[in-house]
Amino acid sequence: MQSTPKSGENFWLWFLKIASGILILFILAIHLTVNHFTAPNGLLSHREVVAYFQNPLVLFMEGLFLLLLVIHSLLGLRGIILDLNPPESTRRLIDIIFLVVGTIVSLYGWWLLFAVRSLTS
Amino acid sequence: MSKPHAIVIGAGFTGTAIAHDLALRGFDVTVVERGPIASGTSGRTHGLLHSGGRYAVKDQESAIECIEENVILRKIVPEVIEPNGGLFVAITEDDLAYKETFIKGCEDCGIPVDEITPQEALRLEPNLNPKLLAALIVPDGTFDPLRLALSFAATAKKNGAVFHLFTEVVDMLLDGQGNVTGVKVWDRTNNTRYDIHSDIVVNATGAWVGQITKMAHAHVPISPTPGIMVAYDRRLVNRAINRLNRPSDGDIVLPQRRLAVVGTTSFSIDDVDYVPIDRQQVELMLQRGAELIPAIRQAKERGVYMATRPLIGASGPGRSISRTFKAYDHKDLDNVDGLVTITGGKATTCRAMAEKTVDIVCGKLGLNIPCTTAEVPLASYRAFYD
Amino acid sequence: MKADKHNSKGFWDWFNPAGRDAGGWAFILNRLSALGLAFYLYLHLFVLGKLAQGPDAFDQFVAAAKSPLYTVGELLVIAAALYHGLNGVRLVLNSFNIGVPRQKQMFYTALLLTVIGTIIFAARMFTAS
Amino acid sequence: MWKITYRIRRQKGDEASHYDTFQVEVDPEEYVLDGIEKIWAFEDRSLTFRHACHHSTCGACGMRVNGVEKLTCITKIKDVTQDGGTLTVDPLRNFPVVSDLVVDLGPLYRKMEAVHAPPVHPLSMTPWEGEDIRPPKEVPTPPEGGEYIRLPDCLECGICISACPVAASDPDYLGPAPLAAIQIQGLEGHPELLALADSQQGVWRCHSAFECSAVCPSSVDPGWRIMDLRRQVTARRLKTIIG
Repeated sequence: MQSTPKSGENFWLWFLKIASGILILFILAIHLTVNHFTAPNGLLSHREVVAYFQNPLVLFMEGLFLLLLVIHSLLGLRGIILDLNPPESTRRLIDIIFLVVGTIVSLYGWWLLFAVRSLTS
Repeated sequence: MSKPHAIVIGAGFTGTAIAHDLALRGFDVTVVERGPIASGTSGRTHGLLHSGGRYAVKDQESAIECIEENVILRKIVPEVIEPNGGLFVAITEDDLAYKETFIKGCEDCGIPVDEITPQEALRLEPNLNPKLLAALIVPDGTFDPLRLALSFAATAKKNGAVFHLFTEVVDMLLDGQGNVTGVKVWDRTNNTRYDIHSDIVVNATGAWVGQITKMAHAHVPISPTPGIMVAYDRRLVNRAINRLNRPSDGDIVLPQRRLAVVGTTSFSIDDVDYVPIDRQQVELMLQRGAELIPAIRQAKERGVYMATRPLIGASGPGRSISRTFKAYDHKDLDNVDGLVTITGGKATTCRAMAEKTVDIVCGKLGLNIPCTTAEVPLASYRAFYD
Repeated sequence: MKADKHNSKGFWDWFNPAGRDAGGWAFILNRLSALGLAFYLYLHLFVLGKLAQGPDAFDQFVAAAKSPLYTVGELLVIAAALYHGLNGVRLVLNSFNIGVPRQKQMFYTALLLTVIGTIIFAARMFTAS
Repeated sequence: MWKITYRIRRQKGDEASHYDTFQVEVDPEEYVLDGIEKIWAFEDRSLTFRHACHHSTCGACGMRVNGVEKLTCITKIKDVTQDGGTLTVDPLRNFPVVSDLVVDLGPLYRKMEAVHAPPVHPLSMTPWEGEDIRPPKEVPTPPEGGEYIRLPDCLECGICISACPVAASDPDYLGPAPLAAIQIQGLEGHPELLALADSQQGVWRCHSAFECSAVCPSSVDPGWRIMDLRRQVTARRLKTIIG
């Protein structure tokens, strides 16, 4: 037992996980309402989806939603991996991989949002 | 001369205290114990750190040992002791009549004793029987049985002693003349058997000493005398509560963490390894305990256990046998060299028992090394697992 | 008295229900739903890539997704998300030391709401179109 | 008297573990540990198990009875089986097995030492639990002055660690009893405890299964204490940004 605490997970990361979780719940509520209740049969055709994204508010909301989901899922996965007590070096590697993956996925998602938005037919 | 090697059989209070003393005096120490630490009588003790008051009238030798050791243990191992003192409480006129004899006995033995009013006693211990007639304060205390033994063991280990737990002595190693030169053991953790040689073997197996001495064709006079204890699920008192009278059944109530423990009885048995619980005695503890602390009747039984005292001497009524201890050199007793047996005594006096035993060991080996255990603070019980 | 082999199955013990109380089940379900949802999230993003490939690719996919198998899968995601979210609320409250002595009741509530919510969604999805 | 079957997990040295069964006659009022001791005394002397005080003040006899962590010295046989029934006894989880039912509690003791868990403390420091018990309002003082000293509730029995799913995969996680010991001491004036609580092996690793509180034999309620510790750390950390 080392008496010096291991760094790597502290209050701020945990708080980010909790906060992103709560925000996801809010946005998910809107997302679900819009997808399954407002649109009569849900957003089921390409045309409908593209139309939906013309609203800048929607664009912002979905972009934020994506970011929060990526943060929450990667922090959660990281927590699960930490439960397996990986060596310090592995943990650092995972931190880097997750940072890279998170960035790429977020950029790809945002690019997708704008790409779809511009596909007006 | 290289370090003398001593084997200690038994890791109860006496065995661990002897290991600690031997290690301090420069011995190579090997402790063999057939179970875990303090799994016999030691673990199952009531946990009363005696002021000596209990024996101050009929057994003053034990009483004086107790008060001396009480002071020393408080100093060297404070982290396993609740040093809250004890009350001797008179409930009946008969109890009250015993008061002067008791105070006289305490004064004879050097035990500080103070009388307080029943009102004051009730302020200190609101759960006392409100009908109490008198209350005396003595420096009793309570201790955690396992951790007391662990503290001695941890300190011994720090000073080089080696502990073989779950390792049972199955026979003695004897030289041609019938003298003990070591032990044959069975390690129950991996089912292996091997020999350990030594300059001296110390038999500190308490109520089980007879099983060991038999292997060496030696003997000691002892009477295994069990008593029952019942734990209730509420901490009803903060100090040791004793009935102010001659020692009898169920006349002590002690706090232990969140519990109150009532004890005890005294009877004879044949098989020391398994003492079944007698529900009548459980009932008796409740009845007698409630005379001191009526709220025990509202508490729930949490645990019941038996502990077997190793009393010195041939069979007799348990309460009449002295609680003092005795160390035997089997050279003198049975003309068997290399074996020393210690038995009798109380948990409170375990350090003194060790001192006396190691004095004999040193004497036998022609060593003149003074005992320092009365001054050396013990290591944390947690260090045993380092 | 020393030994070094840790007496556990590590990873598998997370999901071992033996001797578990309500809170243990809450944990097992939370962890399973977490892993499931994380997998779904990245799969979902990949599938949505079809949006950028134009109307045909996407509409073809949506047509394929009308099969009952997809619906059941979607329902599973909804149930997992409901449970993970509702239990998440419980964990957030507990983490600020709110309602810890009633954590079991909170778990049962989360479970009940998940079941009700899933049934409502199932009814809508199977009766729709 | 009841006739019951004990099914006991055995393991010596490096060999694989297996179960041995023993038929025993017991008084249903007896405790599970009494039955194990009886098996050792009359059936199989090679059986190893930890025990000392036999009344739940030492914490030595923690085992799993029918899969659930129990102090066997206070678990009545009649509460966990019936006449003719079977009792399965396993060693604690998440500790190294020394032999049979004996585990090495060393890792726990070292963690308790690392968080300076006090071996004795004043009566007024008696922890209050959940929302039920508060510390005594008037703490009686002995005539010599000072305060009554008592042993803490936590027996360091390892039962909470055995039940914890996170401890199952991470031996370095501080775990319920040590985190509870931090909470009982409080963070005020203990920066080293704050650092340990707010670290990778600290409170954030808890995934709120509350199994520790479900099995704790001594009402320590570690799950509640870990949550309270989180609240305390959260308050402190948020205060630093508010100023």
